[in-house]
Amino acid sequence: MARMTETPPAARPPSQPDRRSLLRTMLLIRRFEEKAAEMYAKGKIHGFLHLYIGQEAVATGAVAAARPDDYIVSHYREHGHALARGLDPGAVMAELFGRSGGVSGGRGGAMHLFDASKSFMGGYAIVAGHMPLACGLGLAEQYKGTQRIALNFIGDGAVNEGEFHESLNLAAVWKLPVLFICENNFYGMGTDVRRVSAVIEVYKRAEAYGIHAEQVDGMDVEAMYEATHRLAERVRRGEGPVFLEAICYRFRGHSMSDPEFYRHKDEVQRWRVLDPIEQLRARMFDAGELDDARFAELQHEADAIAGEAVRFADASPPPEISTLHDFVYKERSDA
Amino acid sequence: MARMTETPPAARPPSQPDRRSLLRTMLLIRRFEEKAAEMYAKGKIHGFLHLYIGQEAVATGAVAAARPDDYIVSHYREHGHALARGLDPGAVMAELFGRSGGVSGGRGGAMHLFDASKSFMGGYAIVAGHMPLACGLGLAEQYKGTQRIALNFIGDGAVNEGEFHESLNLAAVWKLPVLFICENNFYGMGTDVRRVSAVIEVYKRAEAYGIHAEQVDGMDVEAMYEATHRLAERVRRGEGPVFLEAICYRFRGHSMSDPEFYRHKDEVQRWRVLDPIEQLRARMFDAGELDDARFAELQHEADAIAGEAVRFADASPPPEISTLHDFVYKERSDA
Amino acid sequence: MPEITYREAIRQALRYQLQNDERVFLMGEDIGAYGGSYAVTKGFLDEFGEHRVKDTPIAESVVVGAGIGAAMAGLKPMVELMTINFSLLAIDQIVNNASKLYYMSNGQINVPLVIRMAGGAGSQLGAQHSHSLESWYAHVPGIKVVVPSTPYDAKGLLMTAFDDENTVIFIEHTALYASKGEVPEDGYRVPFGKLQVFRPGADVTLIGYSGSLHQAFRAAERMAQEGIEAEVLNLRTLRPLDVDGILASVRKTHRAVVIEDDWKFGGFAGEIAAIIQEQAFDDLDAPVMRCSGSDVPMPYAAALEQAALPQEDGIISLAKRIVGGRA
Amino acid sequence: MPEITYREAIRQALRYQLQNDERVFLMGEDIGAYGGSYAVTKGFLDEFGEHRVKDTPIAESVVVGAGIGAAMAGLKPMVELMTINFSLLAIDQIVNNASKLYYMSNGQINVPLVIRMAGGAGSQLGAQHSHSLESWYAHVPGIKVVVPSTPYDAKGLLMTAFDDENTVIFIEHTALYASKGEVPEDGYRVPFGKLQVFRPGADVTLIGYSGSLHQAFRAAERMAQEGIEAEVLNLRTLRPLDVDGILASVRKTHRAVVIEDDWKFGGFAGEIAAIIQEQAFDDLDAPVMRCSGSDVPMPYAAALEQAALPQEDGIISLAKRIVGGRA
Ligand SMILES: Cc1ncc(C[n+]2csc(CCOP(=O)(O)OP(=O)(O)O)c2C)c(N)n1
Ligand SMILES: Cc1ncc(C[n+]2csc(CCOP(=O)(O)OP(=O)(O)O)c2C)c(N)n1
Ligand SMILES: [Mg+2]
Ligand SMILES: [Mg+2]
Repeated sequence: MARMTETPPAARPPSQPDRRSLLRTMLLIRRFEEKAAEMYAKGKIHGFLHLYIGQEAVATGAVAAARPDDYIVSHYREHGHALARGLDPGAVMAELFGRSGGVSGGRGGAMHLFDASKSFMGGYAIVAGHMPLACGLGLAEQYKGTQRIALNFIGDGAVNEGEFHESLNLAAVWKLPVLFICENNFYGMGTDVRRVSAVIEVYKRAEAYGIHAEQVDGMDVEAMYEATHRLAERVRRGEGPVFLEAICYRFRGHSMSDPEFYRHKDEVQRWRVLDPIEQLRARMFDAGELDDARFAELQHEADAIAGEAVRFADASPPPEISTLHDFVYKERSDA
Repeated sequence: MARMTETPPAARPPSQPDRRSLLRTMLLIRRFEEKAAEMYAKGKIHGFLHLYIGQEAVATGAVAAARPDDYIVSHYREHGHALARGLDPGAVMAELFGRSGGVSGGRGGAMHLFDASKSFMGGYAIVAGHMPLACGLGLAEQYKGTQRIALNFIGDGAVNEGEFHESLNLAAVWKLPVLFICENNFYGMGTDVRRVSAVIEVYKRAEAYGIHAEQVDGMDVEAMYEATHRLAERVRRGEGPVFLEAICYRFRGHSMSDPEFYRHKDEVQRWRVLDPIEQLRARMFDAGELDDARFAELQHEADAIAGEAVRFADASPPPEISTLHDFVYKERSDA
Repeated sequence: MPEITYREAIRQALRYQLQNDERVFLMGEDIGAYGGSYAVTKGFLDEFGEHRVKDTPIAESVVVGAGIGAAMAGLKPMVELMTINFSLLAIDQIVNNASKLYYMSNGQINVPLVIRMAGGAGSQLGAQHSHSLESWYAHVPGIKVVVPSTPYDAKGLLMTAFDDENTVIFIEHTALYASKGEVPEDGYRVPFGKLQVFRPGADVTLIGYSGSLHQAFRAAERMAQEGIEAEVLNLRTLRPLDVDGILASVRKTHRAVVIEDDWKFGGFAGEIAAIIQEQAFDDLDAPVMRCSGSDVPMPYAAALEQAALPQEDGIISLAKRIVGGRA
Repeated sequence: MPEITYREAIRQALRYQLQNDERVFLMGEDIGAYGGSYAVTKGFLDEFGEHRVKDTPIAESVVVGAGIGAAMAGLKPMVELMTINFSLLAIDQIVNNASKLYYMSNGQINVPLVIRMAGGAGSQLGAQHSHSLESWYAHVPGIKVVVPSTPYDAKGLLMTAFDDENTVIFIEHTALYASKGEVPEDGYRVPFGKLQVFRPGADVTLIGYSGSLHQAFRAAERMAQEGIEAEVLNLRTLRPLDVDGILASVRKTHRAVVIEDDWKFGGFAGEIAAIIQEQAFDDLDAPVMRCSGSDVPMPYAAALEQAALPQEDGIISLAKRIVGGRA
């Protein structure tokens, strides 16, 4: 009979985060996104581009605290999660450019980054439409009896979709190993969460399914790390899904074409004070773990990687037209 | 400018129910459904037939307590709601037979009874798919500034559908005048609610949206009346939607083709003791409001109406084939 | 070869898969304790246990989506959607995820998922429960659409569906579950994209699938009594479609009628007609005709419903019209 | 007559309706505070207030369903679904409720609802955001499908949509919002089911709608330089479809090419081809050709995306093939 293949368990992340590494990742995401914005303005990137600037702590802390083979299933604002998972920045940028060297060969685009070899199971553009997939990935690992879990990133806008409800209920009833992480940045496009959600503490909505739920400061990367580490282990123990609401804020518009009529500059300013990179930097300064020179060096490093990513992307050829019909159907290898 | 038309407010139901009238309605529903089952066995009715036997108190109490122009939006197990609202039994039976004299002209069938003149806005066959419509009807009345509300009957199986979630959230956020009545008969087809719902007290799921929710004994028609009367007025006052969970039980299979593998005869027997008709009968006997002779008379009356309904249905001609293409599109009357 | 029902043929394929491939599991509404709304999975819960046979909440979107996710992780799930009507609630998952993942991921992730559902009309289930939307699914690149019309096809095509590396929409016909036919006991396969010449003939090609195949066949037998020999094609799969097989028949008969339960306007028969005239224009002696369902929501009343569905008489009169003076 | 954009034309119709009919209100995701994802309703919230312009949660099914319910109660709601891609999440409401209520209720209840959505591809939005599924909606009896291609049509057809007693699926093209044309200031109507001869010609009929009309027109202009005069038809509505108008043109030119962004297999062009050969077989000198989108999920990369969409060169080469030795 056809049997399932086993994979060895992945390394466990340490219970205490490596601050330097967190800082490095956040700086990379920030710099990468700034570059992406520049490239969009230059006409190198088209379509919708949703920047992660401001929310770096969420992806960085959460992904670092997960095991490297835990699945990640993200939405369209997924560059941060991809970089945090260690996808090659050049290949990510090349995807934004729509080039053959992109993580999805240029076929996916900014909203559809994939790297199955790193268990990065994709960015998805239908709000909440990826939640059922995360349930299914979790179900598969439960079925196989492995230790792998799925991390499912969603926005606050997703919580009113039917699929949110169906997914949370199924995950709860079947005790699926899924850690839902809701990045509550207070807006779904231009819509304030308070105007469209009956209950605005998002984590309380998960509690309604009997799911263990917590809220965390998503501007604090170490808090994100701690919460994710602890909750991921809980999920791994088979106690069912967990829901983590990360309070955060996007400093830029919803996408590059957002006129931002719906919020005041002041509000953005107030949140900028909580910049996650700045918070960690200050903490490391205070603890004597970092100084100006070393910080400048890290910044320079991020700069260099982002710059290199752009160069790589620019040099990468567009996909051949002759490949248009490739990958519509998969042929059986053993047939 | 095109203006909305006003309708005079409908009569208010009394705060105390008329027991005799409730009993009469329940007996009619019971007898009607028994006749329908007979007619199904005789091949007069086809398709899916979902009997309401056992649940009579829910429709009877709720509909009697509502105003006659409050909308009713029901699922496919809607014969009881239709009869309670006063739809002509003959026309309802004719619909089950698929005859031109049916409430929907024979085009709708058992799952799609309609009588717009009585604000009976239909039975629907897609689980939870009618909830958004109830929200919309409520929205329209809120928009027009009337006192009308919508009563939306759903089953326990509907609570895990995405549309349940979307509807409850929208109703809560917009404070829509909708009274959701969930007939929790413990099974969605053959699936025990406990096996598929994360939280099994259905009314608690509504509370998660900040909606006022209660549970009521759906086998007790007076309790149903009281709860609906009180809650409908609350909804009418503009305080937002309310959710009422009616605990009840269906004595027959899900539909006529249900082999009932999933439940024990004993369980059905235990519930039969709580027969809603028997409960009210006993209460009225105790209070000296009814005796054997009068009860027999009422039974006979129900019998006669059900029998007459069958005769009417049988005599009603099938719709003309030439009408096949009627009512696909409505033409403008004033164009 | 034993004669079994279409229902039993499907059961055999499912049981074979459950017994022979531990990556296979089934999930769906009422497939366990209830035994399946069309009794296809009756007894499976007892035989294979909850691990392999999962009753789900009534929540089509997450049920299909979880099937997709499990397939992404290397399993071979079979999701039963009860009926095609409810698939509308999961259609975003099918169209946006199942059909596109292999392409969007540049070939990294595929979705070997089998989605079974019962379609068709004719049992007075009313407008919301009588859809034949196979044309919609057949329109979507990245998925395959299978429409068995006999017990033999049902088992053999379902076996092939489990071999496939892509998502397969497997549409059974409610009116066929009790129909009987010879079915081998082993795990044979019926390939996708190869039609069957169900009845040879030289005068006109009748193209059917699922329920409509049998109407086409009965119409052909009746016409034979009048000396018109119709060739009846059983499509088996709509996507991939055996275009060569269709053209070969039409090149012989020079005439075709396509029969389907679905609404005519924008239905699959139109696609077949378009292809035939596009690729075999000079071989056609008459237009390709369509004997489809009427363009109305399905009425409940028996007589109206029958009037809304294609019937043998209609097939015959269309066929005769294009066969010309012959009859 | 003033020249305004397609976007502005739609705005004018909506504003006209809001000003002149108090039964009309708008609801949808981000139509208020954000101003509409394609800026169609910009400023409306301020102008008409929350009573008339409602921002909704991201919950397509209840948004459409609530629109249906409100229409059942005698109002005239306009639901904006942002894009056709998200309509998949509301498709059950459209197919099972909006399209069937009038029929199922035996004419007691109708659903005068306008559902607007942006469709089409070409701006590198990727596979999940680039659908052209108008053929699906056109397949459903009980609803109407409108596909404006010019500012004049956009306003006039939208005005007519609000007059209609049935649900109208109004599909705008993302690539056309900024296109300009002359539009009267009054509340004129463009009727449903009457195509426009956009460019007269006698050699071949090019059939387009929405975005593809403009490709057809440009192709026609290029062909004219080579002496081939193509007649270009602007369909305006797919359901009702102006079959007579199409046949009249084909009876003159004896040849047709249908152009659409959508996937070819099972797309709307197939229906048109099927109808033409069915009803005008003897008038055709060549098969009806289809210049449709490629049968692939829409790729993101610019060059691939363009290759997946119909192009003028493709139209011209198909047209020339059937016009024959002429070029
Ligand atoms: C089903 C669906 N409806 C609407 C959209 C359009 N849309 C794209 S992003 C978005 C807002 C989502 O907000 P949120 O979930 O809070 O995520 P954020 O953008 O804040 O990260 C909307 C409405 C969509 N992509 N999918
Ligand atoms: C969306 C959808 N999925 C599945 C079905 C099939 N189905 C019909 S009734 C039913 C069970 C519903 O149970 P419940 O809501 O508890 O109502 P009850 O039958 O107990 O009155 C199911 C699954 C359906 N009609 N619609
Ligand atoms: Mg947000
Ligand atoms: Mg129930």
